[in-house]
Amino acid sequence: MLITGRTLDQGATVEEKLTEEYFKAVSYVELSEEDFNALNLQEGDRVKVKTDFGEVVVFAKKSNLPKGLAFIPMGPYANQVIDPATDGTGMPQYKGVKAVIEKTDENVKSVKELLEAI
Amino acid sequence: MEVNVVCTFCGSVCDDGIFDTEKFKTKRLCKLGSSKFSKKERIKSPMIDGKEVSYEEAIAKAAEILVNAKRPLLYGWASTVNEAIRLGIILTEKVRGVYDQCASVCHAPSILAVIEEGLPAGTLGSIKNRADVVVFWGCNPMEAHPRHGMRYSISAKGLLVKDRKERKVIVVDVRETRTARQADLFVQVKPGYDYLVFSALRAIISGNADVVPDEVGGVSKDKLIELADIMKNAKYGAILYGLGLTQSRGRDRNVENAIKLIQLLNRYTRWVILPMRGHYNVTGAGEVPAWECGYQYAIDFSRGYPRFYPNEFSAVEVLKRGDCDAALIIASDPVAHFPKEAVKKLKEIPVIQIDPFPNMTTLVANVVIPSAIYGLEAEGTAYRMDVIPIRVKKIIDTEYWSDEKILEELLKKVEELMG
Amino acid sequence: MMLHIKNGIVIDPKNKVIKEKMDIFVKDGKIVEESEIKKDECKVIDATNKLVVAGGVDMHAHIAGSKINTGRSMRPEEMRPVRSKANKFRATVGRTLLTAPAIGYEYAKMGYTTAFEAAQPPIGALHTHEELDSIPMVDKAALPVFGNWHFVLKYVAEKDLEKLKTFIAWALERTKGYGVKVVNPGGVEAWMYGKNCRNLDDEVPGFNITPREIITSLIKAVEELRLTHCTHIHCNNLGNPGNYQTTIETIKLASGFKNDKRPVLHVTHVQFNAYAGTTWRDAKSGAEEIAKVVNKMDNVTIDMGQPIFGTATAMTGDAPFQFTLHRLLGAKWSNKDSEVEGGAGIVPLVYLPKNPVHALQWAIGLELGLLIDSDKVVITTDYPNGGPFTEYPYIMAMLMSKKMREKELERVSPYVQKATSLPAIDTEKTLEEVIHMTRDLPAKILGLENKGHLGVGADADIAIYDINPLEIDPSNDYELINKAFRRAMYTIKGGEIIVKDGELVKEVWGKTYWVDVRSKVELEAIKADLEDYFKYYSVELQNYGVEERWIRMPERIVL
Amino acid sequence: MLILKPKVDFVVNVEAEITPELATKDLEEIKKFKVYYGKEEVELEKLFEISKQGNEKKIVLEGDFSKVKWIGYKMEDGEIVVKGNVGSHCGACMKGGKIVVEGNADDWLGAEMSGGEIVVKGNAGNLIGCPYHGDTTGMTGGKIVIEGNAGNYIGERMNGGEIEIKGNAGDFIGTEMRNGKIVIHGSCGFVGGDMRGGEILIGGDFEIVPSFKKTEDGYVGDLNVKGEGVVKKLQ
Repeated sequence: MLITGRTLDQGATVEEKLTEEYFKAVSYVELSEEDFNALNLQEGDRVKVKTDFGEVVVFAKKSNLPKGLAFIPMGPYANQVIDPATDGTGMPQYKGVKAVIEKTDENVKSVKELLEAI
Repeated sequence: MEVNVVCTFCGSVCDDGIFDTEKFKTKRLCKLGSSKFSKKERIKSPMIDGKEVSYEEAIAKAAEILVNAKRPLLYGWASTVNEAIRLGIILTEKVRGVYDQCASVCHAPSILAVIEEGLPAGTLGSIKNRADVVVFWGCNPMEAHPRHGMRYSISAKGLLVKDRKERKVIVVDVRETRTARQADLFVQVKPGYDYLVFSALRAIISGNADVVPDEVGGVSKDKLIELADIMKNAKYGAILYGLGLTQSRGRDRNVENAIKLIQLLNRYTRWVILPMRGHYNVTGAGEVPAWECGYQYAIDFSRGYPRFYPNEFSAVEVLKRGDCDAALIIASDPVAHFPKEAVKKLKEIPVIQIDPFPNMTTLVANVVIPSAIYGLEAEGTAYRMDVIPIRVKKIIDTEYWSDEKILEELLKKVEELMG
Repeated sequence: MMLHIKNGIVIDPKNKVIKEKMDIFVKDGKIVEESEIKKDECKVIDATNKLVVAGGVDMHAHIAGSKINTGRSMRPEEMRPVRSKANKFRATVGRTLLTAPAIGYEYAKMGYTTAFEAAQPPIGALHTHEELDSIPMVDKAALPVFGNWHFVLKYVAEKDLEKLKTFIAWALERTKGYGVKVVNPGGVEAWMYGKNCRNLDDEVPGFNITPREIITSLIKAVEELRLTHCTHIHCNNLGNPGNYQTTIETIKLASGFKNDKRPVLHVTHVQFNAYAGTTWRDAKSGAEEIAKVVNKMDNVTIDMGQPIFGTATAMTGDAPFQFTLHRLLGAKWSNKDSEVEGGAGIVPLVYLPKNPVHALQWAIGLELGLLIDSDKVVITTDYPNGGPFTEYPYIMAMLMSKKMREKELERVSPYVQKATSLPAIDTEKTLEEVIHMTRDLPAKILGLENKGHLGVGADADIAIYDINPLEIDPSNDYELINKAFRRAMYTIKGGEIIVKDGELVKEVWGKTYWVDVRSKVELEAIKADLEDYFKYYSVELQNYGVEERWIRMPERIVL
Repeated sequence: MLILKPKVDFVVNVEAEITPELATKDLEEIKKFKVYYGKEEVELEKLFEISKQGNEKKIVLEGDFSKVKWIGYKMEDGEIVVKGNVGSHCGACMKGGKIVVEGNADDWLGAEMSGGEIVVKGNAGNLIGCPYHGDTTGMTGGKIVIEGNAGNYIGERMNGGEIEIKGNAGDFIGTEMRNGKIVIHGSCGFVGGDMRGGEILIGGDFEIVPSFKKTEDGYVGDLNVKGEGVVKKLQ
């Protein structure tokens, strides 16, 4: 289950979206220690996050999340895979999407590359 | 020289900051606030298709795009001041477009819930002075509103509740956030099950605990009863909730159910509820249109009068449904924050951007109009998350035009073109 | 611009002009002597055999600020009816709750040119002014609420009248407010503990004082400051059967005070505070008893708070009452606890003619309007609590015609027959009385010397209606009256024609009045208290309040 | 009978409040019927090919109408057949007659409807038979049948009539429902929040709010509003 949200670093760089700092602040996924280990990951490894709505390559990070939950900071990477349906409210479902996460050798795209690919 | 600064980052709108005009540095503000007032890369000049032009030329081109569109979308507004927002509404009405604001991907479900049940709220000052129980539900102020806890909620020193020791802090969330680590009680809910948890709490409080199953939304019945007891025994309680409720399964209904819980609790004691709004003036981006044209967001003027249908006139839906043929984006970055289906449409249509900083929307904009930074280079009125008006200040001079001036000129140009 | 309004039939009660054929001259926004104008440069308005009066003055309506705006936000169903599409003027929507432009336009169409926001939450003062600044056509002002503000409670408890006066002066300047409004004194503070103060002698939690002491102290302070407007009170115990006695006790608190320019106490929307009985099952009208007391006193005025059948939205600073209403109706409810200043609540409602309670409320409003002397009662609906202000013409017509009332009584619940005296009242107010009740009386209570009349020097706020006062018989021609006052033939604001034949012709922006009495006090006296107590605020003292330059057209009244 | 076909690819959505009544009008009058195309108010013939066969109170919409909204708004009788998909608010505030959508329907299908029948052969969106924002009552009569799946918010504040969904549905079925019947053959999410009365029958899996009382053949509630609504398994 994938959720997205604000973080301090994302907020502090949100007015500098074309910088390296912003890239670092939003291009990762947090996983529970258990899931992280199960995927045989090292800090800095890349993973591909796949949902019914798209896929995106991001860096993997270990965190204190409960098993089965993953978190990507709000931003362009998260938006590749969230559920765009607003179910009549106008609000897409940014939190709570079923996702499959696997280790990958593919590169993490830059913010600009991400936009070009849409 | 050190002067008072009102922070224009998050919905807390801290007004006790200090800005050193020589060192270009702030004191007292949090990491988000100090980054707001630090030197950053700016959009250098107005641009049309990447070519630098004058303000007048860019505005003329923008007016032409808006007037020629069948249904332009005018979106953003959360990080600008009320004076600019008001002009934005008048402009949208003139060009018969769609007005929508950042709440539509943030707290719009809260607005829908208020339509259903109202909002039994209090100002942050009333929470600071009176709340002996504070529940953070689906929000993480330690990261999103870093000074909130100190100034208004967790450790604020109030009139009746003197400090942290006299206040019980509860966090309800799907994960153990930084805020959860500060709490006296952390209740972990299974993602997407807040709605059921509220119904269960209401049942317990109103004396129907017997029908509540042993576990609801990943929370044990014992824990629910404990939470219900704390709530019922509070002198003055507050639920502060965030995107954990509005952006996940249940959305507006989560908030509506929370409000119904508050209504019930007020039969026994005093409780209030307040959304933790994100941008410094996302509240104004809803309040101003409410008095100018009756609704807070997702407003269509194509028939010459305002109509409100969030399922089709919120920006994400307008874009996904292909229901606009031009867009003006002000003080926000939908290209970074919208789902990719919506971004795709923005890449296809003429886009006008008004913003102090280059961002992902700049990359797709045909007309780019740089603006002054409110709170630093321009003044105006903003509403804190509890709808308290606070005047944000102009501290230093700038060559950049303010949003208010840009929109004033744009409105004039549009009126000229429309005859 | 100069105007010559020719051959109209003028009713100008303040200047004792009753149905006289006379010409009115306007120059630079003021009413002037004939000699002041140049006839050849003058625009002539032919008002032959038409009623010419001063522009209407609404002294109590909720037209701007966080309450009405929350009302709008929570009631899209109220905003859906379309009044006008965007053209030269703004698009306007709303059934009874209106957008800000619609408020200005509707007042203007009705020949009203001044409107006061009757409850401004002090910390939200800037919001109120922003909305007032978005209301075109009329002059306006706001009354900040004082009755539960901790500074007031503290100075009342300390019996420090000087500091109370100083605080009022400080607060009026900071809020750019016009006068002292009191809402359920002490009761809203009690609401912070889930309680209320329903009687004048209930204790206010935390302060060891009573509503009686708060009201008396505020009247004293306002009179010593000689404020333009008198103390303006929304009584304790509002909305509860049996409350008329609290209202009478409150009215009597004005005894002993004297002001030769205006009353010393204005009791607002009295209809909501005029119920006898013990529950809604046996509720009756208390209007007669209240009328007797008001008529006997020479220093108290009231306004009606007349309910209008149809939708309405209750919005008051009386937060505990709003919660009671929410529970009574099972309707949605917004609440606003405001720092250490007070609170408010908002609940939608609908008045149905066949509902006995609603019919009772409707009848009580009219009883008050009929039984109280015409120079002591002002026409209001307490917009939008009793309904839309756009129905003032209906109220005017009803007060003037027993026939119309009899007809209306046929469609309301028969409960009013036994619970009120309305069916038995024969009084029919005259045209000049209702003009007085909507023009110079509210202007006098507010202390607006240049409003509500047509004497030389008055503001050129003028309404011309398509009726001939010399011929019309309001008792029988009530339909004509009801129609004519809805659509002014002309509305002139500050010397400019803004409405012609009931349609808008020009958008203008009025002034915002505020009262500055700082010269009568030493602000230094409360400086330490302010600094000390502001630690319980969530904003800095230095950032509290409204500067004049943030307001579109501020008009400071210096006392 | 009146047949309409889109002439152009719509740049933005079209709002066409057409009812079968239109089919009985003179062809010239039909051509001049006003619809909204973005900010422009245009004549029907500018956007649609129009043909008329006889005076039957029936409209057939051929082609893609997924960007055309408010079809059959407030209709009282007659029939509308949509050969493809249809946009939002189809059959909203409908009082009588019949609408058949052979493709998919968008949001607000049959919102606040009080009579008549709507059949959707494909899927339907959200807010089926719901009240518009702020209104206190949703569907009060008539019948809506969805042969495919449906989205969130079905029959909110419903006070009569019937909604039948042959496939699956989303969350919030019969929220604050007071009367009427909802049948879902497949599975759905949250059911019955603040339900006061009426009946909901579900064939597949669902999640009942925890404030319902379990009975022999289902659930009764919502106790949070002292409700007596019934939610049970479709037999």
